[in-house]
Amino acid sequence: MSQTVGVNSRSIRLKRALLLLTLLIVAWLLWSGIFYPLLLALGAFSCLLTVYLTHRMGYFQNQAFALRFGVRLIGYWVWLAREIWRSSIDVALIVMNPRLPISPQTVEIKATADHPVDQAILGNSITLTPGTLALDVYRGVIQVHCLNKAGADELKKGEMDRRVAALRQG
Amino acid sequence: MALDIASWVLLSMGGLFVFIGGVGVLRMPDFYTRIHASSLTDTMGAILIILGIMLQAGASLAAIKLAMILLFLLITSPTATNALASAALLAGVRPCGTDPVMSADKGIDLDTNADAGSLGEGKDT
Amino acid sequence: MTIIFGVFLLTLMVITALAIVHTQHLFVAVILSGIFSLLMAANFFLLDAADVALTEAAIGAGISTVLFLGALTLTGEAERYRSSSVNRVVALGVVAAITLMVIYATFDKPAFGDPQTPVQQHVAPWYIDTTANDIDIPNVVTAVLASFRGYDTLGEVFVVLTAGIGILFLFSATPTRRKKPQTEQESEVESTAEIKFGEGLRHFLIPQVVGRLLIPFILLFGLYVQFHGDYGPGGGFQAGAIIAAAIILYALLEGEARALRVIPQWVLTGMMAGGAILYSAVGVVCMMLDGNFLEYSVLAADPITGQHIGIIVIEAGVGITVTGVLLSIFHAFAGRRRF
Amino acid sequence: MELLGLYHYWVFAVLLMIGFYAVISKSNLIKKLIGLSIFQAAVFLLYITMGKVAGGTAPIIQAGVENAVFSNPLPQVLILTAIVVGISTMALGLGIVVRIKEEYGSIEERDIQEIDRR
Repeated sequence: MSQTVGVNSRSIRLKRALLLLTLLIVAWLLWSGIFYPLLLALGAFSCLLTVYLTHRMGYFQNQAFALRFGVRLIGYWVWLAREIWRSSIDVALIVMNPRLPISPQTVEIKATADHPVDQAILGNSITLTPGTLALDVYRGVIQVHCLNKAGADELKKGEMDRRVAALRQG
Repeated sequence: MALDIASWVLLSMGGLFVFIGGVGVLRMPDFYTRIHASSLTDTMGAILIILGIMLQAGASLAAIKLAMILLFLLITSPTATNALASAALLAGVRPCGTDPVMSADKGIDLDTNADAGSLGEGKDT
Repeated sequence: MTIIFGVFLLTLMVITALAIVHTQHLFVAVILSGIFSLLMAANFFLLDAADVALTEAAIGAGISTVLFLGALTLTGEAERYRSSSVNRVVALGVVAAITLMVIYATFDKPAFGDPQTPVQQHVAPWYIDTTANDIDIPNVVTAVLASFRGYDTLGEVFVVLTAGIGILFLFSATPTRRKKPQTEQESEVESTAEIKFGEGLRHFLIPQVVGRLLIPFILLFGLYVQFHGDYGPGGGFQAGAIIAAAIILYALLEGEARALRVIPQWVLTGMMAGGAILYSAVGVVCMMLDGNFLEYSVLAADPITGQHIGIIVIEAGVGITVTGVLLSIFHAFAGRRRF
Repeated sequence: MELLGLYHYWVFAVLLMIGFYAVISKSNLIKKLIGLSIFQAAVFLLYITMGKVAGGTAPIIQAGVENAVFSNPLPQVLILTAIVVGISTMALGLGIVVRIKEEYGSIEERDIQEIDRR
């Protein structure tokens, strides 16, 4: 029993390592843009060394590194870009308004997704959107500092949370 | 030519957002609201300016590198902002409009190690 | 346009430096000096020194901030005394006099950017011309660093190595506690950085997740900078700093002990010495092949290929030593508990 | 261009002296080291400024570009290595300060002199 688990997890580890290796190779080729054999060999060496070091760092043992690249992520980015655009205009108008109409407040929202990566995506999306700022992510509860009440209400509706939770299903 | 105009429009709009962000940092009353203002610079300003430069670079390796820089910025700058805000909470800077005990009891407790496992020794399937 | 940028950056640098000296809180001073380094790096870039800008950004804003913070957790964060007014007046007088003298001297300096000044006349054009023909790598800075002035660089690597050895020796001693000073208030300002420095961030989810995502790419970028030093800004010194920064980031996120398990101290010590030995070995091999010390041309049948091989190997040596020394220094500071 | 050059030199002078002021007037040893690093940075700035050639670019030869004007690579090489050596020696200085703290319990010059006098 334990042996099958071991075999299984080893194959998963290998898969993760290969995924990382592919990403690194793509990154190297894009950065370098020079295709002499010597540099390609050095690039292969660099990618393998990096994978070895990350292996020693314990990247493939736990699931925290399990990134998934779904098509939904692109859709999410498009949606997020629109959100950022809208709230940027809002915050810019607030800043330039001579009366400075702000009503700072802290709200707590619950993240539906329980995977740490998803929670981090949610937290960072909140911070990335001007007007809301994730102060602390703790056991799935995100403390958010909002610049005004409208932003807080918008957040409480949970649109962003739903979209982030949906990422994992894709 | 059309590309040039589009690029300049993007660049100047980015510059405008950076400027407004700067004004906001000066005008806002406390630490956390200032972060809100500076996030204008971080997000909209950076996105627009890098898009503008990408149009200038055209379809080349430089444009891809710029896209990677943009991606990198979009991942790291909210992280840095979050770390900054957490550090401020830890150091006891209270956000205005909250009750004083909030950061102390619900926020970050330093002593329990309970949730450390959520990342480090996570369940492997 | 460049003029506006230049004046802007320089003015900001002066303001930052004044703020650094003025503040009594050392933590603030260290963070401000990180900003100072970034401004300096931007200014170097304006002055066409891309390699130097890369180095300054990696070292000044990254590693040096971490090292200073590491030292602060061991020594406390507040300056206890303001300098006395007599002291301050005398110091200001001296400083003002020297400033005026130096500024007076600047009027005799050759014009900025003039290609006819003595600095530009002697070796520099020769370096640029010869690089194209004899060494055949695009980045002249790397050619000068690794080939024309290989002796200098070897010396610098040994200085870096010596500094690393010095730190290891300094911290190998266990402190003998002498009598405490009369003013017993040293623990009055507990450092905020101290809480996390040794054991890593264990509660901050977002930095941890994002850090994990980025570390492999930072490592790869360091190696990229290492091996593309011939073609663009980069080389062993910058790469060593970037790789060290990636591992230091890991140490800050996951704890210093775990970072030491990834690359143990004996490996780091070996890297410190090994890089310098690798560099010198290239020189010795050149001598065995009937060349002069560090004359790479004899390393292969074709002199240009020989130069390429030599430069890549000695840059690797530099990178290994710099990584080893910077990481050893970091671990020495982070592993030192407060006595 | 002329004025920008002079401005560079003036900023060099001012930064140099700001660093020097911290070294001679501050009592805290870490503050002295920070001052020293400003001093160092000023020297770096002077070298790089003198290597700049008007209309020049970074000294990286690009294929197919003839008669490009390059800034002087030599000061860049010297400063590049000096930065790394600088951080190593700075770390050594910090190490000494930490040891002083451990032995004397203070990093203020004034306290240390007092302890030594006793």
